[in-house]
Amino acid sequence: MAFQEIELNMGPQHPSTHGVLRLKLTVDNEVVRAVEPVLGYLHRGMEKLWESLTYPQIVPLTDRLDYLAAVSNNLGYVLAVEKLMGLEVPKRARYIRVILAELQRLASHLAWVGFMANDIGAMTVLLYSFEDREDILDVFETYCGGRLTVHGIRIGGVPFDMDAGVAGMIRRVLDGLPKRIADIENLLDDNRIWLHRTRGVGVISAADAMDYGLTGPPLRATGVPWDIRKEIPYSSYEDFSFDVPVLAGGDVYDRYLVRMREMRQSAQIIRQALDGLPEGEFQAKVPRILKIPPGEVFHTIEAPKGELGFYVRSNGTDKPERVKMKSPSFINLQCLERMCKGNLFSDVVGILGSLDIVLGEIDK
Amino acid sequence: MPEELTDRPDLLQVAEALRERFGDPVGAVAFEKGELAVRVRASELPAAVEFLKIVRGFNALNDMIGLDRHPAPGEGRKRFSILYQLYRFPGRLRVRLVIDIDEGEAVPSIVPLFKSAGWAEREIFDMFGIVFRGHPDLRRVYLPEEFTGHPLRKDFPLEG
Amino acid sequence: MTGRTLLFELLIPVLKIVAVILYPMVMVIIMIWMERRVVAFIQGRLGPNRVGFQGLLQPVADAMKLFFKEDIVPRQADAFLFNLSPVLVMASSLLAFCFLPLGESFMIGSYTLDLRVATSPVALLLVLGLSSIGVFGIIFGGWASNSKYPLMGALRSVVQILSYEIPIGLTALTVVFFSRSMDLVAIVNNQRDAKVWFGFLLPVSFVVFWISGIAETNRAPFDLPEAESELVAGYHTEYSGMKFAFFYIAEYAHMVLVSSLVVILFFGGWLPPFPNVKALAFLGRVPGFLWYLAKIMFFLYLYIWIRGTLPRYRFDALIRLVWKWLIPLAVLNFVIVALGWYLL
Amino acid sequence: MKTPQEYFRKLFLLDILQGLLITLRHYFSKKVTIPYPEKVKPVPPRFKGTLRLFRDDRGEPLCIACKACQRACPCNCFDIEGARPEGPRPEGSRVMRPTKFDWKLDRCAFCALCVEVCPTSAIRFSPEFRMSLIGKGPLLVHLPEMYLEGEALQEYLCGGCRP
Repeated sequence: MAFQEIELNMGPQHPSTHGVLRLKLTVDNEVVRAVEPVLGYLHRGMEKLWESLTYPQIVPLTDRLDYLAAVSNNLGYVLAVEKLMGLEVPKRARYIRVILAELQRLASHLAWVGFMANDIGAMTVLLYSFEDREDILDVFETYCGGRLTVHGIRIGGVPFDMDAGVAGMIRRVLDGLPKRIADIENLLDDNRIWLHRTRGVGVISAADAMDYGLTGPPLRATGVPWDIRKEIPYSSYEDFSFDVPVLAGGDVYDRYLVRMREMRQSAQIIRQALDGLPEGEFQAKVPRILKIPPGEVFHTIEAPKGELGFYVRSNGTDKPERVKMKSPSFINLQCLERMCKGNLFSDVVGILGSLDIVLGEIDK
Repeated sequence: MPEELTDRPDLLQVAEALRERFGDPVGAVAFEKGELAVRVRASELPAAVEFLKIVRGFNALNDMIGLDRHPAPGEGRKRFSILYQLYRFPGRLRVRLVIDIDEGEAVPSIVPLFKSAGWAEREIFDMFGIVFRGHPDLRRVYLPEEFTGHPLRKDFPLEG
Repeated sequence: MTGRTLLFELLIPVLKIVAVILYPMVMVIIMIWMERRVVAFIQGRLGPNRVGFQGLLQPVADAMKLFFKEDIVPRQADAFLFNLSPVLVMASSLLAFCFLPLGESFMIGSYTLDLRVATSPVALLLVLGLSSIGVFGIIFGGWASNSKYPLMGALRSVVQILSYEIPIGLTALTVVFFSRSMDLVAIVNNQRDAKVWFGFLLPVSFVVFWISGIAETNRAPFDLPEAESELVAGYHTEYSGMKFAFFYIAEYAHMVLVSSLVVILFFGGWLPPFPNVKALAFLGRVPGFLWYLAKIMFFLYLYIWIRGTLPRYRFDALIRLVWKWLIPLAVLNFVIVALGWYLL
Repeated sequence: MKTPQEYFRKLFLLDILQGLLITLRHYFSKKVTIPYPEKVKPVPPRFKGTLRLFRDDRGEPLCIACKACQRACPCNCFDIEGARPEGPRPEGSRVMRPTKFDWKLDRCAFCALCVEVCPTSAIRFSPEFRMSLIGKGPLLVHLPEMYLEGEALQEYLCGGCRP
């Protein structure tokens, strides 16, 4: 019996499309012939909305882009605005920002490994990783009152000082983390099913990855050591010593390993920042009504998902003329078709999971 | 202290090379906040991108940004601009190519040079209605096909 | 007709039939509760603990909810087959239970009370055969839904169940070598006489049977036909309400069935452990059916434990596992056992 | 290339046993679930619960209807009108008072920008997080309700739907 190619509609209400992504799959029995992502189910017109808001008002809305890494979004936008203003941020504020951003990277990667493992069928990992993620969210909650959409960074600094209580909480989280990561690694790293599902699946070469503009852990899993924190250090990242984990395989397994190793590096950065936290102000003087002379700036940071960029163009008023966000998930998702073609249907789920997309940031 | 391009010999070199290759009408070279922006003619864009990619080693297209200057484009500028953020890895160099275009003008697509431009160009088409000549699959990316208008244009009605 | 014949010829069989319907249901309820609690405990959660004692009535509450849900038949579906398939799946499971002894036969006066509904000299074959009729329900359900996810789930299911039948049959036969009977009660009695459970004589058979049994029941890590992160809910995506409950209950009943078979074939059914050790003779005083239940529960726990730990196989690996590993292993095991039997 | 050890691991399913042992250890570990209505997780002092208007020690409202929060809000949650109080007024209270203070709960993003700009610290977050409402009406919070606290606030927000 000949099995004709069928078009399979995956999403927008599918358990493993990470939100409201829709994939138009053409499958020949189980083999995927074509993948076409259909976006826009979460499009909120953020960029248009930002044109009618003042500079500080935009910060809480950036939380809603990559909602698994809200602080990173805050940081990207705020750094772009500060660069546009030419504002010097106190060193203490820069360190606190680094602590928050790296905690957010930990939270994002923990959530990712859980979702990814759940997509591949190991549902227990999700709960284990979320236990630690909850602890990190508790830190955010204590620090600034929010858990998911934290609004943890302001133009010119941070809203609150890093007091001993929060620092102690962070240290406790970091102390418990290695054991939890080890549990997850022991469950997955060596498991034959996990290896079979991830190794050699969704391979992309370094050249293709650069061509597609892939950034973040998926790019570093192809052997390109591109990390903005090292390349163009921002927010005092040059003060910390850390490694950028790079692997050459370019498959799902290497993306998994890169992220697991990055978590350890993030923990190391946070410890350094806590130990070396300089005294001083945590907020620069920023006028209450912030007007920025005409100019334009493009600033990128290394968000958990990849390179997050903000283009901000001012026109002398208190509202930006244009804010454009370069979202890493949007760029990374473009590779999906390249990675999936010829693989089995089950792998689409794994590859999609390995890219770590968040629809809030893709659809803006 | 005013910033000078001469403080950044690496970027200066790129700017000089672009000027040399495409002649003076390459247009305004702006240096601001440590970022180099070079204006090129829309028709010469693929050549300029190719030159930067192959000769100068800019191997990543970070982003494409659309701009609408409506209603006051400013002196000597056209209504729309598209900004191409190029990055050289390794080397920490960023260059912004700027092209100006008017309503109804088509822009040559750079998808053959950078695959990452595929969705970026679709997004600009979606949001600004700028047509990219030679794009393999130019459709709206966010909004439904039957949507009328292009939301990021400044004359898009904010209230319906 | 005397009262005595009425009692023994009519009433007791009817009671048995009622029991054989109730027994799987009760086991399924316990199993569902156990699964949710155990998986929750593994994951550091508490699981359902509100409805009834420790949440024991949660499955009952869920079933009540499903009873009252709207019964949807998709407009494009083949209504007859769509309605038939849950019945087929359910009936095949329940039928198989008819041949399954629930414990040792015992005497009431001069009457031997056999704790099974139907006796057959080839009960083992019948149980295996009946339980795999359920795959027709899955095929029909997947096809009749006229939807792509159920269709793919059904396709996967057919290949999977057909493939895994082979090692199950081959390994069950090795047990028959020793017991010289396909009667399930006789198999257990043989183990009593031999004073050793076949599981220790035939470890390879047991492992292959157990792995195939997990695959046969579509459970993790072989739950591809209903892989929720890929196929939404697999072959029963389009089902709702009672029909969905039928699939659900049948799946769990099937698990109970496979666990019971493993216990009977390899672990001495209702026999107490350590019959050779004098110091542990008091174990024999515990009623046999409790041992039987405890052993079944252990294997059900194993099901859940495995589900809570492992990721899901991919389709090609699943097929490779059975055709390149389990079937050759089962054949080899079969030949060695046969040779050993012949030579000794 | 696989070493003999790796073959051994694979053949005897040791990788799978290792995973099973980890899950077994967690089976006996302490559970993190908080049985919610009986036990409530304490909220930290900076917790962003519901927005409330506060009074000073003498019971005078702190809000001076300066509309700073209204201007700062990115979501247009506030609709504020103020007036100077009529009639004889006590010493030191010649300031404006709000006559209308509508907070659109459904629009609020809980970003705390209003709290930060308030010159008199009149608007602050209360730690109350149980904001399940019945109907759309209470989503528009008016001036009197903005002063509610504790039980009364719960009664307003949940209207008896408490667990």
